[in-house]
Amino acid sequence: MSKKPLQFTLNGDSKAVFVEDGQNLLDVLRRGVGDLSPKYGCGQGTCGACTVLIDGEPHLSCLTLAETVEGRSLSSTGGLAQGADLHPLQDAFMRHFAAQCGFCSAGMLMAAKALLDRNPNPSRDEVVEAISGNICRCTGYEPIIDAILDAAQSGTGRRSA
Amino acid sequence: MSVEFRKELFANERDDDLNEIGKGTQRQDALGHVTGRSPYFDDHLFEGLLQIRCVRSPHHHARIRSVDYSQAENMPGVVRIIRPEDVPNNFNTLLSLLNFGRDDEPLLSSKKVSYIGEPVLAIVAASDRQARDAVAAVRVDWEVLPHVLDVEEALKPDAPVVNDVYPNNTFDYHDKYDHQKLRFGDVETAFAQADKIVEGRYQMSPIEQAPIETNGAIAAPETNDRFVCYTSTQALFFSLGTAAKLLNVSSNRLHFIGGTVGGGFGGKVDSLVEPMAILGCMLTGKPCRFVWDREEEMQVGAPRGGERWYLKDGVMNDGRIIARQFTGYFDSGAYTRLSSYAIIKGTAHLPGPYHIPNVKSDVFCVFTNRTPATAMRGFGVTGVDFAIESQMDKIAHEVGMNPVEFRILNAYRDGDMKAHRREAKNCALIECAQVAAEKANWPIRDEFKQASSMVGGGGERAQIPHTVTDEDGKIGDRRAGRAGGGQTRTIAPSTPAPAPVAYTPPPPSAPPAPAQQPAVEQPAYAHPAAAPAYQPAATQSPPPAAPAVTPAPPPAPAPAAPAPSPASDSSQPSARPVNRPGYSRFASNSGFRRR
Amino acid sequence: MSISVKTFASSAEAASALSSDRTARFMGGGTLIMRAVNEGDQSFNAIVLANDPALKQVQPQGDRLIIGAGVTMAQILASRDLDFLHPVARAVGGPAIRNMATVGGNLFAEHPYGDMTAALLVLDCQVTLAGGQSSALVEFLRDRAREPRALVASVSIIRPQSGVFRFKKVSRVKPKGVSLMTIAAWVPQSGGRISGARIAYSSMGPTPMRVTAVEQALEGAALDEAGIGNALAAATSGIEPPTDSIASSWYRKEVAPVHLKRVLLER
Amino acid sequence: MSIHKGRGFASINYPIGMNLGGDPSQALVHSNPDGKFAVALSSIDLGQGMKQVTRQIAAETLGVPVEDVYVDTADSDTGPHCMGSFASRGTHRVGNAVIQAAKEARSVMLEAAAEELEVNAADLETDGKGNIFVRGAPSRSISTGEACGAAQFKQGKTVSGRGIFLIPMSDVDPETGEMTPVSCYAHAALVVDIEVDDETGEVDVKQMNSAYEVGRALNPRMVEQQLVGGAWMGMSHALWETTEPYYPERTHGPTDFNQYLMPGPGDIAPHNIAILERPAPDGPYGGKGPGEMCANPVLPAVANAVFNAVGVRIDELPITPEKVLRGIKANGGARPQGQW
Repeated sequence: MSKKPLQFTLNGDSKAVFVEDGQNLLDVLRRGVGDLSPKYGCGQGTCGACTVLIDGEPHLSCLTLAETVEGRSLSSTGGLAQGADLHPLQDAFMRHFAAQCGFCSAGMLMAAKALLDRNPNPSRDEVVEAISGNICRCTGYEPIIDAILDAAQSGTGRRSA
Repeated sequence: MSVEFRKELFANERDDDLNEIGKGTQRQDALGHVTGRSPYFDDHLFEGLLQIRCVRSPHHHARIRSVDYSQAENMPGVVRIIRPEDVPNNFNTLLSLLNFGRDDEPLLSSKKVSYIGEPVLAIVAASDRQARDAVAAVRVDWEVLPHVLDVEEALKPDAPVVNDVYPNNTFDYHDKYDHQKLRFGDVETAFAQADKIVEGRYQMSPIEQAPIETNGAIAAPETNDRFVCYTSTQALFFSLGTAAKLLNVSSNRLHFIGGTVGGGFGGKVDSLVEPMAILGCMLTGKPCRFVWDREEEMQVGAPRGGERWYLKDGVMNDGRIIARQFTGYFDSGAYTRLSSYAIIKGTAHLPGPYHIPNVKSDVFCVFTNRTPATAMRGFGVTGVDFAIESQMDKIAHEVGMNPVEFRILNAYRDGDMKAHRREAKNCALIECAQVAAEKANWPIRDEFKQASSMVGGGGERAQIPHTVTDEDGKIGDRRAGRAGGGQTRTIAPSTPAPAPVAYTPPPPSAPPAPAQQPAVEQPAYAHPAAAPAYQPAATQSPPPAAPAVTPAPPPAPAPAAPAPSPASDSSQPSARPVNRPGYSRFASNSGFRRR
Repeated sequence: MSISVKTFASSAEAASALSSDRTARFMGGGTLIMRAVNEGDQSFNAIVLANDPALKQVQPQGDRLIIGAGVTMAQILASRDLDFLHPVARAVGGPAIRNMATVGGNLFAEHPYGDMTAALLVLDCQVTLAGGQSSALVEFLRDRAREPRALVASVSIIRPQSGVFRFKKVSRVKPKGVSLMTIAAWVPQSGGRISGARIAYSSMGPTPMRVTAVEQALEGAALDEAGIGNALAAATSGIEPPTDSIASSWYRKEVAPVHLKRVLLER
Repeated sequence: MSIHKGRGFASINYPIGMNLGGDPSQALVHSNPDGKFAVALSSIDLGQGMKQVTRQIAAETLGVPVEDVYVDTADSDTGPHCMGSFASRGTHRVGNAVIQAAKEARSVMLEAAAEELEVNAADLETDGKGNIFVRGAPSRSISTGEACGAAQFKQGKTVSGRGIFLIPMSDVDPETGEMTPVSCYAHAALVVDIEVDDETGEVDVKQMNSAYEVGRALNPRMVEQQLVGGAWMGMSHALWETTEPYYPERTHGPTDFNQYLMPGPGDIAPHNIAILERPAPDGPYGGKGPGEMCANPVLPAVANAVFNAVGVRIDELPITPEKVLRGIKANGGARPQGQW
């Protein structure tokens, strides 16, 4: 099995790894560079737990051929907090008790961040649309939607993202 | 969405002046969840981690003639083929850890498969893809067998035998019956006296627990000749004990770590991934990961099984339910897993949160050629609650009552005797109904607004009625074509609707009345007061009718009929009003002894 | 059988590599191919990629638009030229899928996917392969099973006048779920009568399809409840919709006229 | 097209715990020398909040602030036996085991404090803020940290405790089903408002109003999590979910989240919840366990609402548009039953 070198930026840090042909980005992030925040929920693109941002846009890392992110800038929930300083979305998810088992949270947060980065004052429908590719089995979605709307409110005037 | 706390209700039973209890404190795990750092089983990195995948049955039911893995074992990355004979003790049932039920399921099947997806071989390879490629290269020679998928079909005498350990396609209860019985009072007499009979058939769908994290485990050798296993299990010692048994290792050589799980909902009790991951680790000396993919989680992982319920109620025109009869079929799939237990739990739940003086139930744990069923949120109860509450709505419609008032009229109250012969306490159904109706602006009359769970129960409602029993459904009778033994009422499992049943007195061979109740230890919190002695119906002539038609007190205070004089002799042990010769107590609560 | 990946600078080179390797598949956005890789699909063991910028372009050409096969749903949503396709692109997956899924990939999507393809079917779509050959989308779909390794370079569609194009994806899940049936309609009117209507479904057969019986019944009809009666009666004429986990064939047939009516009358 | 409104009601109770094999769970509690506590369990937190609910129970029992307690779940080397997280047993069983363990640890802590303060331990109280004081003389106090330090460095005592919860073994009678199934019951009642499209059979849940009786809301925010998410799951079971859409046939079983239908974030219905608390005599601080039962009333309530809306009884789950439409057609049209 041939291996190819791959370089990209993850949460501001440059990464260099060897990847196998056909290896997906989720596997490379988790086992290659040790970012365990994106989760394997299906490998099919139907749950959203592996969502990361590539050049600011949400992508499903399980359906992304790893070598296609050469030279690109990735971000994940693992890099969302700055030190001990939580991102407004993380803060809002905690205040709204928007995580139960927590397994969808990292993907939800990335989907939400992609929305707020582009649209700092979304409507409820826009929030619903933004997380429509992310499944949560615990919460019934309502606390997540409320948290994202709240973060949009509280995020303005704090830090943009 | 809104949430309110109705602190005024039951306030005198509560001390609300506590320091930490009752506060909405932040969850200990919230920070880990929102930062992506909560350590789930898969968040442990190992150098050279091997991956396991299974070869699975494409057939509902087939004999395995041969398995050819010669090509697979020479494929790139393949480290080890795990065969059924590599499993040290390849036969188990989950509840054997509680001494309940017989071993009936291999970790890898070698003789036959009984559901689509049943594993027959596992492959350990350097990557998931390599393991999948090798799985695709395994050739199994199958002899396809007839299969049965419907629970009632499976009970027919000529139905294919799904599980050789239970050749009647039903779990054996108490070494005696092919189902779990509940007998309280005399439903047939009450049906005859009821103003209306309402019947229904209800089907609960099989449902996937669908946690976002699939079932999985990583096992690795520890330096001290032990194995560490990171797991998604919902039941750490279930999984540890199951692994120790299947792998024939001392339990303290297994170090299980879990506790942070990406959702379970009942789907992570079955302990199938942990033994396989550890076995892979034992056979290769390397860390091994066995994780179901989503398709396996949905179609091979055990769902909440399908349940079919037939209900028959005898109702008076004023809305009182005087008798309720259930026949239930739990679709256990090919193996027992936890369905046998769900039926016990479900039986105790009958007839729902209502006071009904005559209750009868027969519930079957049926084996069919489908994915074994297991626990899910509300296990043993969700399905029959759907049946009961749909039926309640039907009855309310039939008798022309407001559905909420109808529930309150029949609701159980503190002090009532429940059908499983324990006193109801701490009830709150009426209050829930009142508050929900109020919130929804569902009108109910004042007398129903004033009803209380704490008033109107007990008294004659605390009595255990004379009870008709029978010996229908002895193990093997159905398979032999003599269901019910020909002398007692027959349940016709193949009929699409409950067959009309005539009341038949129990056979004269029914056990005689015990001369004296043995003193039996009674659990501390269950003291049915002044229960009458059990008298087998065979000695009764005519069958006891009085308790069956004694009206339950309506919610508005009404002079209750004087309670029938129970066997109130205080020297009589009251705890256990039923007894039969030849019945002995076993360690497990089913009275079923394994082996 | 490990997977090999080959990346080419032009779609022509990629097409050539595909044609010479029966075990190769072209990967656009990855939503179909990577899922198959992850699930261990044994029908291919090579992935061909093309970094051809032309695949990502949208170009007006007279009253038509040329859309590169590699244009994603998200790109469509960002394009003012393609505003009429926004409801279609938005119906495909969540935002992450839309950043990945391409127009070209949608042409190959198996049931129950292919919502964009249904829309293209009524927009007079011509499919151009990397080798330059062109065919009507209907023909492309007919041949699709035989040519799984075709590399689509672009599609050409007509730019509709306002009000002519309608689209509806019926799903059990909101705001986003797999299609129970998808209806695309092109209903130009002249003098109060429908003239030259095109109707397409997806999730109602093995591939997205034109519904000619409905089209014929609409010809010359008034676009009102009475006028479309015959078309609704023909809604599933000659169609045997699939049964799947979402709905049975019976149900799809029963509700097809209901949803067709709602699309045509914009209810 | 006609949209028909309907409402349905259901009320349920739910048994807490598993009535098999005594259903035991254990807990160990111990303190550091500075009075900060750890609770070791082998119980599982699968999202329901086991870590936090047992943490609050331990803190309440020990008489220390919740920050002074952390809970470690599920390490078989350190956490003592627990049956597992199922059958609504977590809060009740494990909570009771934690109370017993915390009581034992607390008694050692109070004995140590008594020795330091030269009083009788029976006269000591905790203020829940980290202090132990003499009842009636609050100025005579010692911090929990000092007491634990003294216990471990001066007095040679382990400030620790062991707890187990076990139900006495009981049988099930083969003939009558007599048994001691569980120790307490939670309750719920729910009204659901829906709309049914009589041309497609689609059911749209508009609103839920409910009352849930949970014994004691040990952590009200986490109870809310369970009830909101659980009712969503009930709605999902009622109208969407099945692994075998053509049961008992095995065909067309879903294999992904596109085919396995569950309501999306655009399907959620406003849910107004009232929480009732009738403490269970044997529950930890009266707590029962809201997590499992919360879905159950929704399934029949939706079925009953469909009947109310269009006069069709759907007795097989899930209540798909197809089943509703078939019922409407069999009846020759929708038969609204009138409003409650």
